[in-house]
Amino acid sequence: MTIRVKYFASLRESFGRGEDSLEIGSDPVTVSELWDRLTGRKQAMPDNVLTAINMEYVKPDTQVKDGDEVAFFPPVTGGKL
Amino acid sequence: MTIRVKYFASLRESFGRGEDSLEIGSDPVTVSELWDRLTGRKQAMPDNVLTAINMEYVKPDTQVKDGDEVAFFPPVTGGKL
Amino acid sequence: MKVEIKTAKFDPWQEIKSYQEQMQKEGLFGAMASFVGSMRDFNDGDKVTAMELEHYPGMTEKHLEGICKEAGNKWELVDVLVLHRVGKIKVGDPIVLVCVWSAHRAAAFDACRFIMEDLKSKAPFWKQETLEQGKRWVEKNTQG
Amino acid sequence: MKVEIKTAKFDPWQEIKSYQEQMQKEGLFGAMASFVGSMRDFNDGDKVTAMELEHYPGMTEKHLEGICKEAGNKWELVDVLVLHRVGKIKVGDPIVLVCVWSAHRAAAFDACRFIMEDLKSKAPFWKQETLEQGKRWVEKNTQG
Repeated sequence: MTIRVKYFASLRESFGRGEDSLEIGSDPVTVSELWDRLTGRKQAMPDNVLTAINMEYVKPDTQVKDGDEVAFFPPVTGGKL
Repeated sequence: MTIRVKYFASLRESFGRGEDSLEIGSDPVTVSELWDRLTGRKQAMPDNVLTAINMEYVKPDTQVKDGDEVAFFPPVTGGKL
Repeated sequence: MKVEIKTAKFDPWQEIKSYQEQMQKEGLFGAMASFVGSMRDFNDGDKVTAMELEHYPGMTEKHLEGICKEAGNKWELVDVLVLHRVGKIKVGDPIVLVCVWSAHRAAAFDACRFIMEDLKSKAPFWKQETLEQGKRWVEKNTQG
Repeated sequence: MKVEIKTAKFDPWQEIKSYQEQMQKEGLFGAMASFVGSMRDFNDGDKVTAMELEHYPGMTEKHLEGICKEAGNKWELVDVLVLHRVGKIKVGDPIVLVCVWSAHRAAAFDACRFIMEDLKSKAPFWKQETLEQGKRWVEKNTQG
């Protein structure tokens, strides 16, 4: 299945890119397992990383489906100073 | 002593005037006693009438002094609808 | 701090903008909360076509300045602007503007609401509504 | 209801005024509560000279529209306007505007604050501050 992945803010900087497109097998995979593949299991996903599928917040143990847009981002700090 | 009296809103309409100037003796007199004199004791001052001396809210049993501006008015209904 | 009774229609947005510009406090405040009360065309189930607001010249201003100072003692504020209409008011006209600037949002929200609640319940204003059947003095405030 | 991400500086007062005019709901609302967050020149004790705000195009708008709809379910509202800047921001620039119209003041105050709190804690925005010593991503929100 094809998964599009997006990174934002400090995560975008540490990944060195804002987006990935992944071709993965058809075995079930969760958002946090996707993180492991993307980082080569160098580090477990930090607790404060937020995750979304198709622009809706999801828990890291949610399974991804073919065609999903998965996003990883640091804690949000919007609004005003 | 000389007391200036002001009426507002529905009270101004029922008194038929917005202002009075009174010459009264030097005996101590409270705001509610002043009301009695002004109305000829026809009716006790209604509980919901608000009173002020020199533009500060006071209780009806506050004594007036020479030169005071005393005001009587209905419940306030300011702001917006 | 500015408190002003307005005898003619005012534009709340233009007033905030002008006041904020002359404050010259850019960068000091991160938050501004404002409230504008305007005239509705209904009250207590009746259609209201016009309204007249009376105040106690001198005491009203003094009272509003007191409320603003009290808010300034309770919260850390950068500035406060309060405008209030009196006289004949048409449907849709702004009646009251309360605007509070502060460093953080909680103080601005809290102080703006505090000033509005006090203004509604204690400031010497009286309103007379013109209904289709005639005029009436409003004797109680609408809740919240 | 309108939610918009702004990539250039905006004038919150002009935006409210224009939006309110096109609403054509004069007389329906008696209350309007608004909040404007703007850029301060200090944060966490450091002097901040500039800021850059990043968002997640698509998700940010969807999230903000969801917050506004939730507020509309909780309170009886006439209309809601939310604007939010992204990109390079200068000291004093408006960052966020939340504006709520309702019949009575409690709903306007409550909904405006509810939207702001959700926006601060959950909407996908990230800010990077430029200090004299360099840039830093802000990792936590200021309280209230």
